[in-house]
Amino acid sequence: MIYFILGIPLLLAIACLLVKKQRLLGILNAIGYLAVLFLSAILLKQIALSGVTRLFLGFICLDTLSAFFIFVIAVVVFASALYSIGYIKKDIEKGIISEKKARIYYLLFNLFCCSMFFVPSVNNLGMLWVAIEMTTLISAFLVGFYNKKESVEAAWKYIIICSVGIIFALLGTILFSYAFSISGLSKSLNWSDMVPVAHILDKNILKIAFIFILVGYGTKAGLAPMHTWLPDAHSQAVAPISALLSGVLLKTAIYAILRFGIIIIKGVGFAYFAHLMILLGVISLIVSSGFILVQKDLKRLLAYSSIEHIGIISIGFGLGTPLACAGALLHVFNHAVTKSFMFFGAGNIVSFYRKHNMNAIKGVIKALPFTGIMMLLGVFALTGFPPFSIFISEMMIIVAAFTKGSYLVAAILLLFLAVIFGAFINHFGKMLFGNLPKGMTKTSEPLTGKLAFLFLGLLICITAVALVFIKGEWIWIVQKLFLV
Amino acid sequence: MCWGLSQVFALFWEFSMQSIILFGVLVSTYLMVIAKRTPALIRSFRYQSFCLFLATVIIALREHELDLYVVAGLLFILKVVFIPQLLYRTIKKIKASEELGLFINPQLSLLWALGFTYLSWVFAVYLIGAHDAVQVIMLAIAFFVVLAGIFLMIFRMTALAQIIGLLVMENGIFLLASMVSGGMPFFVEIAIFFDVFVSVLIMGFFVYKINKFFTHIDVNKLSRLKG
Amino acid sequence: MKIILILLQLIFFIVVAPFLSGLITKIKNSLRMRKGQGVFQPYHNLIKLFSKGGVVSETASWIFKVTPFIVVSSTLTVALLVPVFILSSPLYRMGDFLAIIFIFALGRFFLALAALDTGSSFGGMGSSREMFISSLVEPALCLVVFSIFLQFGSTNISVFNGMHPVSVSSMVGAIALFLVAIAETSRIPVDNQETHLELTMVHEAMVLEYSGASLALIEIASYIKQMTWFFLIAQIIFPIAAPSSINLTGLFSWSLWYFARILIIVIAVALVEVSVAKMRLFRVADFLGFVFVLGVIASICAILGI
Amino acid sequence: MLDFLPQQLFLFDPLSLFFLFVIFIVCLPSAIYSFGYLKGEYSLGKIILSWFLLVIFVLSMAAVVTVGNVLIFLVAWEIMSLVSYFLVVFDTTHEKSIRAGAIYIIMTHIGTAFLVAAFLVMHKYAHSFDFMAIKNACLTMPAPTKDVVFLLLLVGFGTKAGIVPLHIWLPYAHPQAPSHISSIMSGVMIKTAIYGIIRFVIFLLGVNSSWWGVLILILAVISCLVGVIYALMEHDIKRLLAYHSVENIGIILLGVGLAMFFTSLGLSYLAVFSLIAGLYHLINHAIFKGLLFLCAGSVYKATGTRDIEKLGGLIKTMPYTAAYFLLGAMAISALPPLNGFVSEWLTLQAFFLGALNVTGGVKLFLGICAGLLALTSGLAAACFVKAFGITFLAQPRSHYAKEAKEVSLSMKAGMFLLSFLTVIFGLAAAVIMKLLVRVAGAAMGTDISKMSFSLNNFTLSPQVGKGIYLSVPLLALWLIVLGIAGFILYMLLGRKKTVIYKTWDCGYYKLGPRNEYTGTAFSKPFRIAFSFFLMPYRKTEKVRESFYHIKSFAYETHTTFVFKKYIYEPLIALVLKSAKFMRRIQPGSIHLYLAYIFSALLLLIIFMHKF
Repeated sequence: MIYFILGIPLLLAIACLLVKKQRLLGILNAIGYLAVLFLSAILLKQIALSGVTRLFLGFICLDTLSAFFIFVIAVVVFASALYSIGYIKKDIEKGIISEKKARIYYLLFNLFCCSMFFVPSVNNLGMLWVAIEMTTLISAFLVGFYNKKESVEAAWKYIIICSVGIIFALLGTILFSYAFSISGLSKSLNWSDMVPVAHILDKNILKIAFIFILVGYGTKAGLAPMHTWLPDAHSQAVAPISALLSGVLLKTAIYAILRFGIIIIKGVGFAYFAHLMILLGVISLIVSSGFILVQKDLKRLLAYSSIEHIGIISIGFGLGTPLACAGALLHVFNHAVTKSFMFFGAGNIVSFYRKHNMNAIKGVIKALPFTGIMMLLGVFALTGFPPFSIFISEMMIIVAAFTKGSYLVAAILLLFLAVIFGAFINHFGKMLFGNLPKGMTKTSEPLTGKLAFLFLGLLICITAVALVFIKGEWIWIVQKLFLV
Repeated sequence: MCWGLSQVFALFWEFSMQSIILFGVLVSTYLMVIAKRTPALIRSFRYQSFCLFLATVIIALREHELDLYVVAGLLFILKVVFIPQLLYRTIKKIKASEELGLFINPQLSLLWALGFTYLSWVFAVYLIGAHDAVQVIMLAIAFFVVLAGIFLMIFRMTALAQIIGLLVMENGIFLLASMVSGGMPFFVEIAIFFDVFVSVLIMGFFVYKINKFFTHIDVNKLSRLKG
Repeated sequence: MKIILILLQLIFFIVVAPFLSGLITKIKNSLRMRKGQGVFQPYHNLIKLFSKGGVVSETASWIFKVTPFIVVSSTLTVALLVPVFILSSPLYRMGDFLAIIFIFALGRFFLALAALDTGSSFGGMGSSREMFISSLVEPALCLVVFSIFLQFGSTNISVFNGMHPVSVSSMVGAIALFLVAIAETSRIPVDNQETHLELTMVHEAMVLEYSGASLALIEIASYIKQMTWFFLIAQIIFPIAAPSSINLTGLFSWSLWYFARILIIVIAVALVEVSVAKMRLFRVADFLGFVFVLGVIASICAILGI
Repeated sequence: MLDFLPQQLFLFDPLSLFFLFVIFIVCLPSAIYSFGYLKGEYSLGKIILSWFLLVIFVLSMAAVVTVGNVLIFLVAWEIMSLVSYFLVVFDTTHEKSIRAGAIYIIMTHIGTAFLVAAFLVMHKYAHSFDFMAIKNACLTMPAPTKDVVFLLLLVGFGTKAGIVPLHIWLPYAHPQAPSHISSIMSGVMIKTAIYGIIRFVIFLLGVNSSWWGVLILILAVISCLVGVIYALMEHDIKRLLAYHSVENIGIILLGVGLAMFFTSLGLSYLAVFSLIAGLYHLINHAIFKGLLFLCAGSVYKATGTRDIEKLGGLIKTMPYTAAYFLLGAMAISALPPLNGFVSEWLTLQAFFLGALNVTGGVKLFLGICAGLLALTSGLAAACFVKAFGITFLAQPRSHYAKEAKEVSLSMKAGMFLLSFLTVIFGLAAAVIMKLLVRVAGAAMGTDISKMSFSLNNFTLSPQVGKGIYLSVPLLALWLIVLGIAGFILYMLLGRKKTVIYKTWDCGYYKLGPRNEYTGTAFSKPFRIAFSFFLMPYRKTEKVRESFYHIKSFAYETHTTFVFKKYIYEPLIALVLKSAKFMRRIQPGSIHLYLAYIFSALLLLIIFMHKF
């Protein structure tokens, strides 16, 4: 199962070298990732039932958490593969990129996805680090894909800042292994070996190590104040890649943090983990809200909202009651889906108006009716309105905050969510409605793009309904992950 | 008797060697911190990497592990030979000024470096306690190298300086890994090397691009994306 | 029996009301050392108006035409709520003092509309000012009613009819009510019935476009309104019991006092009219504010039970 | 734990049914009306869309008043807000409606945030989201917590209801929606907030201290006055009506607040009576405000403008609409024998009877509240004399009004239904009271078997033994009889001949529309009398030809919106300012960014032991 999930992207990557026609490539991609999606769904089901499974002489180790993250990645990757077809075609028609460049795009796309799939599946924390660094290196090209001053700058910032962060993470990892080795156990970096013995490891070293981890992977996850690369990269990347970046790349970093977090919770105790996570989460929430309020660039706006949601997620994990963690995990999924949904929309809008500046964008609903309507719904979904799914996960987190008695956090959450909502309505109201600028006319949108929208939109709505029923299982899974 | 002597001698030799090597690392790092021009920086980076190589070899001799030899070899090839060469070539290619572009002048940088040294010393002591002096020294120097790397990245303007800073940090971590936990698992080690290699290539590529689009590699001037 | 009483009361109001108005004018004139018109002048006016044909503005709509009837009916309805002959009004279950406020408002509402209907700027001015004054009258009136209610525990007029001790609060309340009546019956210092100078007129400006029989109806209505107010005030400050003895003298003395108290109020109105000058419109606001304060004082007295 | 699947999904009690009824009687006529209204305004697709939204809107409101679980309530509540937002921005091309929609949805969302907080505090004690569980838990809730929850709920629902100073969204949002939607929003949607207050504060939380009621009374009085005064100044007819919604919400809340006050004093009889008064005014307001908005919509459809200064003389071209509007205006100005009169009378009586049963200064407080209520109704009457007179009477002031046509049948039908109800709810007061007693009893959870507020089916009598009666049918009868009597008098005595002639013009021979009194002129006395609050200012501009001769003279007068200017705008400015300041931390220098990371790391390590 997992072999296929890791293999298919590689095969597709190889295909990119062989196949000449980019259109065919796109379709191949879509089909391949559809398969991956199914496989990952089955995998999730299996793992959820069977528990931890080791494969390939313990190199790969899957538990429910990793299976879940694989599933999330699969969903978003499929959607953006679908979306890429139409998008790249449009770019080629507009003469922004050449056929050859398109093939490079698909090659990088697949490598990127492959590396992301590796992150949750490897067992060795060192390899985890390598995989995440790989995602950075590959996606750097995709960020700098359009050879413009801005995109090169963004790519540079992205690669440098993330590498530095990641190096701290490596330092942390080494400290972990050090703690592991001085505790007199055989040398190993597998989390599956570390978790059981976490309680006998040296607390001080663990604490410091976790700070390194948090700062390191936090940089990658876009937690303030290490978030600075994020808006640049997201705003400059190719639209489907922006979706991937903020949809799942950040989540892989979160996954890494969780992996160490579990060890910390068992080794040092919960409070330490909780306080750090909540602190960073709250900072991210506040900072992002400030930037969202006065943002002028559409894609940057969405990027900052990703920071906000990452903040919410980390607050959720920080609260740490089963409910909160369940909420946070759901939020990982919901945000991945919704945000990539929004980025697709943003991609369409930007490629139609040829500019990011929101003041110059008017009357989207008139110009691109489908995208416009979708975006309108998407805004409310993203800002946590029922009946969309984010509402439920946010609700879970807030409820958990209240029941846990941490009113301050809850108040901050409510306040800043309201502020951010206001900002979003303000920005998007001006963009979506109103009359078209002069000399622009209604245009058609590629079918595949629409399909991608519908797929995600469906997920947004279905999850909301499905959660109503499977919530119990969620809690159960979370308990299996954190509390046992 | 004489057997005992040889043992003692060996031990002494090893430790002194090790401390000498560590001293070399320290010195080369200081050289980097006060370097004003890119070639000087690269040169001292080469020294540092070479010291690391020696250190690894010693550990390999002590532990008699094959993969450590391999690691040492890779280290030599990559960081002592290949990467510095690559960086030299880049400088020549892009014909940018060899100035590093200092935010703070060497004297001040030196002070910072001293501060960092102390910091890392304190940190090391905190981490493993003062009972094992050699360990503490190693740890302290490793941390110091990392700090020096981030220092370079923050306080030097050009893109190349940042690449080197990154590599320095990596060196520091390598030192840490090899000293503290007797090196990573082998394949991780390899993977990391590969990773470093790739990242340097990519960064080099982007340095070219920056030079192409901005006609300089002063990343401090890259501030079109803000807010 | 009841229906006869009602008819009697209606006729009584319709017949007597103009007389009171004439009386006031007469008294005013004699106070001003003038000969002036006779007491029955209002009747002559009414007859004249009825006998004249009417002129209706071409811009006017049906609102203009129905208004006189609505005004008359509203005032007469109020008249029916006031006990006159016997100590409880024939229709005491129809409404109470609070209802009276709203019923008067009905007539006023339509009068104001009719004034706007003709499209003359006089009408607009009149209705604007009228609504302004009346909207400020209402709270004062409401508070007066409140003070009365606190004394008698009911807003039904028939309850505080009949003999009752005159407390401080009822005196203050009566004064307040008197001032309200002055405002409501458009008399000096709030308004002036005798002028047709556009700067000062309020009520007259509203009815400026009316003529003939419809004007007559409106006149009657205003007479009746005024009389109603007098009776209400009289009830509060000059309570009167049922005639003690049915013999002639007793009945005579009773009815003497019965009308005398109305007369007193009439004289008071006349005195006020001759002794003060008309206010500017925006001073009226202060005036009615003062009445409101009087109402508050009355309530406070009632709360203190004095 | 969080339960999405509640044990008790619905809660049907008389209160819910009452509100369902309110929703029904307003939404049905509006739906009928919309057939005619939408035709020609929008394309077919948009019309269908609007009907679709309308259905969801109505369903969500129905859900809000019937669900028995806080979370479901929240969901329904948010869906309601969402759909109404879509309906507000229905004319997507108008800048104004987009702005209005933004203000509306943001305000309501902030309100919702408060609601969420309140609900979750309740949930913390109840460990469940079901109403009944919460009700039980609230019995044991400590008093300070109750106070906090009450305040949160008040802000939350108050935002939706539009109590001053949370009302600012209302005059923007209501006029921008299509008229049948405005009538539903103003007639019903804001009432759901009242439902929320009754359901959550009175029914679930339980009133435990008397300052709650007093606070609500004070807010309500302020809302009444502010609403009506702003309405007087307004000359956009739909905004005028929207401000009147603020006023009437105030009157409704007077009833509710009194009910809470009396409950805390243990005067259950009076509590029920006041709540009835409130509920009665609620349904009345739903009816006549719905009617008025529909009429305003007809005027807008017929003339294409909402500015009453441009209208006039419509009573001749659109007699039906005029008649319906007149009925609505009479009802809202509390003129007998229509429904508004009854409920205001009841509210006043509630104040009076209450004053008998409390002691000392509170008596006076209640009395003054009653006085201010009377002032409000007086001002409302003035305002509607203006609204009706300027819009429908005299000569047309512009071409908009000249070529107006009477509206289509379905619109007339919609208006007719509601105007019919205004009359019925006036005349059948006693009967309706009998029904409302049950509702109020259920809401307060008091035993109402011995309570009766009416003598028979025609006569109201708030409290037995006080001899206070009001018989609306009798009143109506006598009004009609005496009117006819007057007519007979007129016929008998008067000469029949009446001449139709020009309005008297003091010899100024060309009296035209420009000589008529305008709405602004009409409200001038009020503007001056309340200038301390309205802070009016004028802009004049003369264009002189020579020193002596002025070619043209422009004069406009405005009033300052106190709350907007002194509360909201500074607040928003502050937020944006701080956000802009925050923006500076990201100037685009990669070195700085790296420094951030490094310093974050150092700080965390230094303060490690704090965590």
